[in-house]
Amino acid sequence: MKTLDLNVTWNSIKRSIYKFSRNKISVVGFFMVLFIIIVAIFAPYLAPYPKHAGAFVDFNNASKPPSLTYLFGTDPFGRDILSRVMFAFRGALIMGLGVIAMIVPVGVLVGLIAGYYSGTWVDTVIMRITDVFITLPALLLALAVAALMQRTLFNSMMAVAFAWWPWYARLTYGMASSVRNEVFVQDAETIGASKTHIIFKEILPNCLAPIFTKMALEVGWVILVGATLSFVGLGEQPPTPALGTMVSDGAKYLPFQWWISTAPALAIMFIILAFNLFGDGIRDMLSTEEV
Amino acid sequence: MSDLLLNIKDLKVGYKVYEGLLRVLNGVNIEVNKGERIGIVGETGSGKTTIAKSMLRILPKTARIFGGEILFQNKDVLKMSRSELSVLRGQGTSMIFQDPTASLNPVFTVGSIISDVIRYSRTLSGSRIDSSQMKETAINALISASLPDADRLLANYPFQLSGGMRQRVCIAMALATARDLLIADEPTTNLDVTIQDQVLRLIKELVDKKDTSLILITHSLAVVGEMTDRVYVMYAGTILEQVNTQDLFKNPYHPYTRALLSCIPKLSGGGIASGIPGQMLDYLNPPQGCRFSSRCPKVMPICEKESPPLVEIEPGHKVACFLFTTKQGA
Amino acid sequence: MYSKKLGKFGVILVVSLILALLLVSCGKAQKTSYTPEDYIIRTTEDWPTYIDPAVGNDFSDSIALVNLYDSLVFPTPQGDVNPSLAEKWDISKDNLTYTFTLRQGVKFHNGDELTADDVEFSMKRLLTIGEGFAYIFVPYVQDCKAIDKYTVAITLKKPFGPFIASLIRVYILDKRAVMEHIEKPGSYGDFGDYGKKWLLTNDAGSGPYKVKEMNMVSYLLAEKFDDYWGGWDPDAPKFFKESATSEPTSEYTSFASRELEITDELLPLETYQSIAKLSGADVVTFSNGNTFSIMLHTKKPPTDDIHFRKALAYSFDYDQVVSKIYPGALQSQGPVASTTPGHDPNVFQYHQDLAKAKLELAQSKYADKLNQYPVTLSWCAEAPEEEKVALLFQANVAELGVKVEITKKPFGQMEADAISPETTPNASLIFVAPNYAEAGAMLTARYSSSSAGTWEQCEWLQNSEIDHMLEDAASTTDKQERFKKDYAIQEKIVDLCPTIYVFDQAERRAYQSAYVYWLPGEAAKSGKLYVPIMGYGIYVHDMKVYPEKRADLLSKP
Amino acid sequence: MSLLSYLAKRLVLAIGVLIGLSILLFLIARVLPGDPARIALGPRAPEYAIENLRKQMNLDKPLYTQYYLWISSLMKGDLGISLLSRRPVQDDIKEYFPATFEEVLLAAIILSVSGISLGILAAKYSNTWLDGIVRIFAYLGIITPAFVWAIILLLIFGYWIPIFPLQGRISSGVPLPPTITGMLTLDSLLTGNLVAFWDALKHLILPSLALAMAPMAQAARIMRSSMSSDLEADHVSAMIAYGVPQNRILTKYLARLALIPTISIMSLDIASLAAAAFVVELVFNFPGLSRYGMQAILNKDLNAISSVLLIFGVFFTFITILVDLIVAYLDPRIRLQRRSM
Repeated sequence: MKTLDLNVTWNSIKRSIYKFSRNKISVVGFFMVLFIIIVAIFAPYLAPYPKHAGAFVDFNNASKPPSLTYLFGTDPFGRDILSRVMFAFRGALIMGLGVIAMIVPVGVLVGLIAGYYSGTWVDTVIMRITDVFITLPALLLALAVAALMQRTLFNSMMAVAFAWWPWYARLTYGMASSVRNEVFVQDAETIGASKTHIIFKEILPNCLAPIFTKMALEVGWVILVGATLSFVGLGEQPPTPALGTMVSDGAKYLPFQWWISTAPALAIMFIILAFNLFGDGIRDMLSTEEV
Repeated sequence: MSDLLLNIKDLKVGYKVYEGLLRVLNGVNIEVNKGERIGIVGETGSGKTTIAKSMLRILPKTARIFGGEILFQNKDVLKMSRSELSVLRGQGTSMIFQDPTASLNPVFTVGSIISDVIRYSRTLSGSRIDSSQMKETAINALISASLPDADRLLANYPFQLSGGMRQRVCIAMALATARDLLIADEPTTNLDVTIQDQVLRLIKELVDKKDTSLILITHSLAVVGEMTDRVYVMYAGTILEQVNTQDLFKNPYHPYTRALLSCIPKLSGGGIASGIPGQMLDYLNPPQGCRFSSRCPKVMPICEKESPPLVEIEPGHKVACFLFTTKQGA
Repeated sequence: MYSKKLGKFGVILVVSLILALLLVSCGKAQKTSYTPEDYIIRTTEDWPTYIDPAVGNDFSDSIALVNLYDSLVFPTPQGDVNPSLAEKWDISKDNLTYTFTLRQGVKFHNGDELTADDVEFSMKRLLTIGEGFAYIFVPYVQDCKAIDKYTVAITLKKPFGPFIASLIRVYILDKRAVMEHIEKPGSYGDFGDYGKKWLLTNDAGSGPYKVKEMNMVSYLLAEKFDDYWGGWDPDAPKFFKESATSEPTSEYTSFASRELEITDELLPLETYQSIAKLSGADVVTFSNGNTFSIMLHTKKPPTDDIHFRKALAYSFDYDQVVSKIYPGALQSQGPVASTTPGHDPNVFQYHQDLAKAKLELAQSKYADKLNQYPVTLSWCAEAPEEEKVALLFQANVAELGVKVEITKKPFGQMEADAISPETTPNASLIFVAPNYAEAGAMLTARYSSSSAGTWEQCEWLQNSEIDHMLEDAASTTDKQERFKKDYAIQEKIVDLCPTIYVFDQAERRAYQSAYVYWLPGEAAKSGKLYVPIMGYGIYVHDMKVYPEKRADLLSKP
Repeated sequence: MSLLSYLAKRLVLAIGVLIGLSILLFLIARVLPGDPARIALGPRAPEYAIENLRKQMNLDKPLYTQYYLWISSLMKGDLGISLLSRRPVQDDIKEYFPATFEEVLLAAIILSVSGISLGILAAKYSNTWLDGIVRIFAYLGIITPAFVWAIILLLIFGYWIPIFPLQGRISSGVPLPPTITGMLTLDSLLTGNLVAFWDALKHLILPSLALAMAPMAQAARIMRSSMSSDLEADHVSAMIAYGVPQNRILTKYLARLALIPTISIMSLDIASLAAAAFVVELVFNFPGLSRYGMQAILNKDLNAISSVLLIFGVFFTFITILVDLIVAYLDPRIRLQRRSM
């Protein structure tokens, strides 16, 4: 699996890129993701009315339908929806990537330990704990936890992370516990390699592929859950734009001011789509299936 | 000639892969007469299975047929309509696969699989068949494949049977749907050595009884020796020699065939290549010349330039090698 | 290698899927004649609703209570009261004893006759449980005794001027019915749970309507009480349904499909405007004595600094609110609605003036460290329009460099936060309704130390001087005297600027004027002054409904 | 080991997990700031009443005692008082669970039936327009949040083609069936009250549909992919070689195989259904347990929160076991090998 021969690695990279690009759709996904990231980072420069994402109201331009001045129209506060959606990408991205960044280390570490000690009481205890978390769908647990905390983006991220980490623990555990019995691990042990060496140098590298795949595939879901939280008002608080909040607020003005909730709803779908396609690509790329 | 059953003319098949097109079959010619048993010998990867699958049009999606024709009873299989195909598969030809485990759907009982097979083969000949008959026919089919207490077997799932039994089930089904030609693709490779013989003998006697032609695909010359009348020696998707079985052992011409024979003592089911220096060629960019040239002990300059035609040297004995064609290189 | 044309199987499947949908969509029961269920008034309010007279005290509770129960007196739209269960009453010289003579032959929903015992029981129950409107009476009421079957005496600890007016909030329960359903053990000793559990979903009243179904999460369905002592108009509604308010979209659609007679007052302006376009629908606004204000926490930095508070008050753009967000409303002048008796017409009124605001801010002790002291603000999730005010406020004070952190909260949550000074935010957007039509009601509820820790006072003013003035005023029985004192209080409070007084609510509701007769609606349309006190706007007994006209509306596209 | 003892083992494990869940939920609920008793009785309640309630709710005792008392009264079926409805939580649950249950049930039916058939269709006509449509639908389904579906349906069937009611479980005026199971549709069927049945069903359709959309798409996708991945398996080529028509192979042999992964994933989907219901019931103002739970969450109604989540925990645990049994039924390798073990 792990090799240092440069041109082999270079080859494998080329190969991976081919695997990824073989499916044109995932290439599209890649560019969509890229687009989202760029918009999020440069929102202040790209957005037509950056001010509208902050403390700003202009009731004289409230609820204007899409026009050249306001491409996606304005909301009941007279704020440009396009600009707000662009800024909302930030929250969405932070949610998606942030949560993944929080849970993967935790989940993977726990999984590794459980996997290393598979068959012992450590394994049992850890895995039962994850079972407990998993009996409830992540969204439910996240809702409950988020409700207890101050309503901020970070807290809702914490809530999602709290509900989500066990899935990584289980995935890693699955891999680790099987790798653990591989010959090369046994050997490493017999020649007296340290626990940490075995866990991180021997086992971990062989678990990475599925973990990365899962990460890539799940960013979208995390964002979805985040959007749901903010839909019920448990996320980022106004005036900072959050897509879920924008949809739920906009929904009040349907069907007449349809544009208020349409744009953010489409934005959510766009983001999730982007990350799904991208994730599929990553999956193909890391799959061991021969081409 | 009237008794010619199958005639494969200049068949070219390749596989699409990441690096490009694997040109596997490079103009293969095979003839099978009614009731004749021929063998196709070659190392694993020489394209034997590809030939078999092309004959039934069950090649994987990545396969590309870019030339030649497969005349079965003078009809080109490659041009057949759906209905013609189903007749071909349901009644004319059938095939026994390498791996009996993989070739039986794991979640259905032997009974339901085999009776489906029989039902459709019957409906082709227009004869409806009711369940009681069906059971009977199924049981008979199994018994004919000399399987013990067949009626209990019907209720079993494939994974409850031994490898040998699975292969027998497959054989039973294959014969139930093959009147004219049976293709056996390394039917014994995945079986326990002890029962390989039984299975082979079973195939042989069944074929004889029903006077069905047989194409036996294998890498083992021993098997060919005892099972077939005529042999095609294949290397890297080309036929190098075509000869009656007796002559094969008496006076083989082609250096490759010789090499094969020289390995027989070492031969033990496994790959022949072990005995021959050099390795299988790369199908991506095969040499324009003779495909064996890279490994040929007697290689000549011309061999790298042109690919030798298959010429009849003695009656019924064809060889594709410049050593024996009149056209000698300087 | 597979067939490319769509075979039987596929077609059948697709078709059957479509069929399945159609099947469900049809099967609508067609109406020929009108069943009693067609004579119904449906309205929505924020939820939950408590129909226990000793528990409920908010807008939706009051609507239910006034229709299910009777009180000794009944409020007039002009802010007076008429006799109701009490035919007449005498007040002792010392203004401490009130003796009521009850109307005879009033029947409870279960047929029992309403007697003095029930009044005594109801008052005592209210005081003991101490929830709901009890806080109005706890400080004053000494005792309540049945003298004979139809006479009851209430004695006060100290004079309470608006006592009669306040009695509209004492709803009379059937003692027998309640005692039958008490559960022991409960928090109230011999009285067990005082029937609290039973009264959550049942009523023991004598009002024009009786509970048919009470679903705690979504609706109250009440049925006409035929033996109502007040008598009935032939066209009066036979049913009354109060449901939890929901997505404005579905509010609109159910109104458009005439499955909602009177909307709630919480919809976004845009929705009212689109409803107004429907045929046979009218959107009316009428003052109801409620005020909407931004309550400033006077004990929590930075709003504990009076100059800071004044700076906020000066920076706020009141005109935007009354012109754009709540058109039809009037900017408030002090804590009391201008339509409420006892409102001080001369009290100071803030207007946006950034210059003054900056001056005030400069004097405040937070002037130079605004960033360390953001202003936390909560608004009520059930009233979507409040968000506009919140954001306007945020934008306005941003010009001073003051940062505002806005949080949307369900009303229940705001109530909970109001309980302690720590959890109360710097600023809270809240509608307050006077519980009876007098300035005193509003002032006490809003600023007496006793009300600190309730959602009605997120200011935590706790000013003993004001407490005294309030008590003094309350105990003054002469109306004019009392009002003078109320004026003084209003001046004093506005001077402390604990609150940004935004506007006197113009209660906006849409109703099916084509087939529903509804007094406040008619009054509003004819421009008459009509101030229904909290809950009494939806007094179904006085409404009329005409199913055939509804049918007409539905029949035409 | 027989299927029964396997089931027994699963149940024991499940109970263990549920106990763990109860602890987790108890802790979550107790992290709440603020004094529940005070919140319960309202700000103006006299101090003594509050003291009483605090005692009633055991808030004066240390955490572990509280947990012990909570769990033991929970065993007795007493889940404590809801701060929101101000009555025992179990009463609320009795009232609202059936609603959510029938809603989720309908959703599950919709999603499995149409999801699987769509998957088969897509595989059967792979790379035709039909496959294309199914694929697009699948993607739409997956990327569209349940609450967006809810709103879309609200618009389509509530506003443009108003054929479905948008609120509640049953229209006023429709005679209610007697409560047998609490599920209006079932009860009205049992009592032969067709009017009520139609009405209740129509109230269910939209919420259930909104719930079913995403997982339906998911199921279709898995079904299709696992079927087409098997297309080139030896046993398929074999069946073809033996002259069995492709339709037959597809709809019988492949479908059966593909059902196994699809259904085992469906258990997760059904769990996610009830989670999505938390938002959907809010949109449709559907008086179900999820809406109750959502309000509990938004209003920090601690007893209600922990009870509702616990109920759902139990619900999902048993769904998973049920699904495992179905899979075992579909897959003889699991079923029989277990027996032979």
